[in-house]
Amino acid sequence: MGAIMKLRAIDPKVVYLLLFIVLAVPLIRPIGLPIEVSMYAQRFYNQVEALKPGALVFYSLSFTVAKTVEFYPQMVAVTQHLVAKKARIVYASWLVDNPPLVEKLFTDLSFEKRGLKYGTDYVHLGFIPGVATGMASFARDVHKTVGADYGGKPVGDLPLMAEAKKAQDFVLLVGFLSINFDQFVGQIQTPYKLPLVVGTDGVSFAGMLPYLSAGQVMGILNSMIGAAEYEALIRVTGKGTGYMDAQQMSHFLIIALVIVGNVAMIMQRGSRRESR
Amino acid sequence: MIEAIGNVIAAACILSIFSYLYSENRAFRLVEHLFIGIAAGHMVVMTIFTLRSSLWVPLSRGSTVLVIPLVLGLLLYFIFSKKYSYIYRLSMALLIGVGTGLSLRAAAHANLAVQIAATMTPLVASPLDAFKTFNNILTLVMVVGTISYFFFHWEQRGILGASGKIGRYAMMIAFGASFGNTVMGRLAVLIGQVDFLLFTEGIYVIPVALVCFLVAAFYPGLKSKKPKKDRT
Amino acid sequence: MIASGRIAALGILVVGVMLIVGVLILAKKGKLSPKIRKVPGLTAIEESIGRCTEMGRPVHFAVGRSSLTSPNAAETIAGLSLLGHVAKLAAQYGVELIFTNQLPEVQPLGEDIVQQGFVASGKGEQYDSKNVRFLSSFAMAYTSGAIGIMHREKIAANFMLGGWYAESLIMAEAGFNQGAIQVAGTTQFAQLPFFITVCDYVLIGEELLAAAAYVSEDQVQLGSLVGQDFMKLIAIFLVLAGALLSTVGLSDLARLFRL
Amino acid sequence: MTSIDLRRDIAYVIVFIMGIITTVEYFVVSPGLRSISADVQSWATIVAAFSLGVGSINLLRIHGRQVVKRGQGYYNNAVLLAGMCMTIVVGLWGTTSHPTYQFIFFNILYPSDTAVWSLLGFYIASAAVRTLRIRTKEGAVLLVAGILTLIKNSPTMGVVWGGFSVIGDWLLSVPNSAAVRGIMICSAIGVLALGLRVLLRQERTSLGGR
Repeated sequence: MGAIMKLRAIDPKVVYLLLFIVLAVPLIRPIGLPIEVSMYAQRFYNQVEALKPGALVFYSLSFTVAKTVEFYPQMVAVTQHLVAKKARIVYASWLVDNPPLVEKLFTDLSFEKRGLKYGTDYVHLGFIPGVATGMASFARDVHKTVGADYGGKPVGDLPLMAEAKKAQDFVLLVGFLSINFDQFVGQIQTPYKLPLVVGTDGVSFAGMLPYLSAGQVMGILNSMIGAAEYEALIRVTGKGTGYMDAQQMSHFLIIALVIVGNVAMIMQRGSRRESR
Repeated sequence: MIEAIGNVIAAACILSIFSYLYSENRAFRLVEHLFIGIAAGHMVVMTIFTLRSSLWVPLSRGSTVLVIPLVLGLLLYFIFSKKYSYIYRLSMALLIGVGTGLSLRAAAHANLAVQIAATMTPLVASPLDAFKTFNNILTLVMVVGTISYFFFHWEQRGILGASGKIGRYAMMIAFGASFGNTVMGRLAVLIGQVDFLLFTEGIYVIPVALVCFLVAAFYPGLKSKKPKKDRT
Repeated sequence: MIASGRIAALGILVVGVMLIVGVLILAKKGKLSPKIRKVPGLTAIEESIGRCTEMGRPVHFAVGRSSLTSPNAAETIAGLSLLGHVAKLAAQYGVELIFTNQLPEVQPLGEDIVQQGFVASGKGEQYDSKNVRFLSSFAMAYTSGAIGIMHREKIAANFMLGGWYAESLIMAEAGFNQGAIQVAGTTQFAQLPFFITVCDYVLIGEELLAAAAYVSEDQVQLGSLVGQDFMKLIAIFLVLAGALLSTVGLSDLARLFRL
Repeated sequence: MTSIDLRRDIAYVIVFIMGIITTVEYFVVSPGLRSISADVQSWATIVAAFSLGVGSINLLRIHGRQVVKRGQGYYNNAVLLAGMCMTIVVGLWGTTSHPTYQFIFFNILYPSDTAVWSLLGFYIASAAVRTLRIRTKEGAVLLVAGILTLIKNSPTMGVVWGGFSVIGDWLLSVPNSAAVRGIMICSAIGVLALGLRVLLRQERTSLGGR
């Protein structure tokens, strides 16, 4: 009985410690808890899966640094899939915050070791200013809008860019967008009727659903869940799975502790009544 | 190299702040002050840039009306005068007036007209759907219940009392659901931080912090002299 | 010309203004004797200040993060009115009042209001400007500073009344760990669950906005609360009538509200 | 009514006029009024920006005094002042894209900011464990709703039983939105009355009156 009495008032410090452990363990060694893949992620996957080898994909980013946790695992999973499908990718960002993250993606996925050649298999254009106006002019004429790539090389010198001159040259738009999402749809997707798949954060997800039913967006990844779902689809255990495992384990911990606390409280009440 | 140093500093800041969970201590206090200082500097820089673009540049290009906010902004500093401190109220009056106006219009439109209109939907769902109809009726009852919880003047008895009680329960369900739903977003940020601590150079700070913590815990005499966790 | 889409809102505003102004006039003439129900959170304010006196520990007050230039300004104004009330009581009881602040535009007001509160209690000379502390307009820097102060100053009562956002739970937990009596209030729905579970007393939405009138014990201000009750009655009537009418196929009232 | 006190009355006249302009402009179509109101609002933002100076002076006074007095833990106050001055100097001379500024921003400001945010993760867990208790009927309702939404947000539980997400969604879309709407309507009524009390000079504390 004594132990249960103690459980009634669990020391918050114990809760903090347990939470830290429960978060850290799945991050170090992801468990891969089973998850139901949502229709949104499945549709995203189908678009990429249908790509023919050598397809030109436009991959752009627009979210603040603080959202990196929610976006980066999605980016890693999707890029792996694109590379496996032998797509040729043009990377760009609509926000100054994002280009360093694209460079990190190249090193984390060791593009060079995989034999991917810069200039023919992929290109990084860096930050394109102007949001809506920048997007519109990019869609009209890529070479006029972007003179040089992220490293400062003239765009004309890159063989891949010879084929990417306007929005219609791309077969798929992949966007990791939270802010500027509606501008992107308005300036690039809708005018040129290109298929668009989007990875986004938890806050923006609900707001994008109407675009999905309107057919402007073909698939959506929702925050960490989306990344974990995508990893399940491409059968990879990555950061998204680890994050989602950590998330779920902490949910289970909280639920378990709440139940234990209540059971202990009720039992104590009962024993008090008996002793009377 | 610079990135590694940055990561170590960042991890030290993070751990010092986390140490507040155990108890307020010197490491937390130091980072707290550093954080406030840098944040204050950052806000000053941002504010100066804002004032430059929204006040100084248009003023120098001939928008002379902007002399009014310039003067009102400077009048605020009369708060430091003992004799004329009331003058600052002229500037605050502008803010309070505008704030009240903005609140009034948002309350009347977004929070009253739109919300009342949203409740005025047919109760019976068409095509006939028992579950949707039930939901519609329940929503209406709960909205009315919640409103009647807030009566100040009339006593909460009879119908009003019963309705208010429904309102209380509706609010409790809502608070519970909202609580449960927020957990996910809050943990996401924490997961990002734990990930950072474990997978960057920041990991070297963890043992240092642990040693400091143990030293502080087992030699209470040192407690008042040494911080519990390493300093930045 | 009235802006389309805002006609119904204007109608509501006009009705509300007429009701409240009418009630205020009646109250001023002494023709209204409002009997206002007890709001536990508000009666608790004085009790907890009394407790601080016994323990010889300070009171902490904060108004949150709703800027005076935003549509949420009302809750900050309500919080500031309560700050005046608390300052008067603190001066009467001889308790140290610490006001921490994260809105720059509130800083001059805060200094003025606290000082006036002390003057009103006849203890103007005891006012110390170092207890009206601007910490940061960077939300989390403010929060770290506030929880640090709450711990170091060993506060015995914590009032968080105004516009609260993510920092609500951090500060409420810090206050709880200090063993302080906590009274919190906001109209921000997302934060109410945390206040409800962690704090001792909570002013939910309208209760916070009405609080200053309530504690003023001024018949005219209390009268306006009766006006608010009439408005709620109208709202209930409209909601019920609108739903029932559109159920039987008459959606005119609903359409009226979308004008 | 007491005798006219210009020091206060002018302020209240300003409050009234500004309040009326901002409110009325929203409801009527009048380009003239709209542009006046837009001006007034941007003035308010500018004046609010000036008030940061008042706050900064407060910071400098409190912490400067501690450093000069060599009060307990004065080095913390010194760190605060040094951090503040350094950031201002680097920010104004080298702009915010200066590498030093970026270093400070990304390695001190940003991690500290998210670290305080993360405290929420710990606190939300401990608050749930401590407060979600079946002490009263209302507490039980809150507990059940909380646990069910928590389960709803764990996709693995959805694999166990699909009903969890249905219940969770129902809780959020029916009772939750009904209560939110009720609270919103009442708060709006409260704002209306408070606003009028302020504009009509009934509630005076907020402008430093007695």
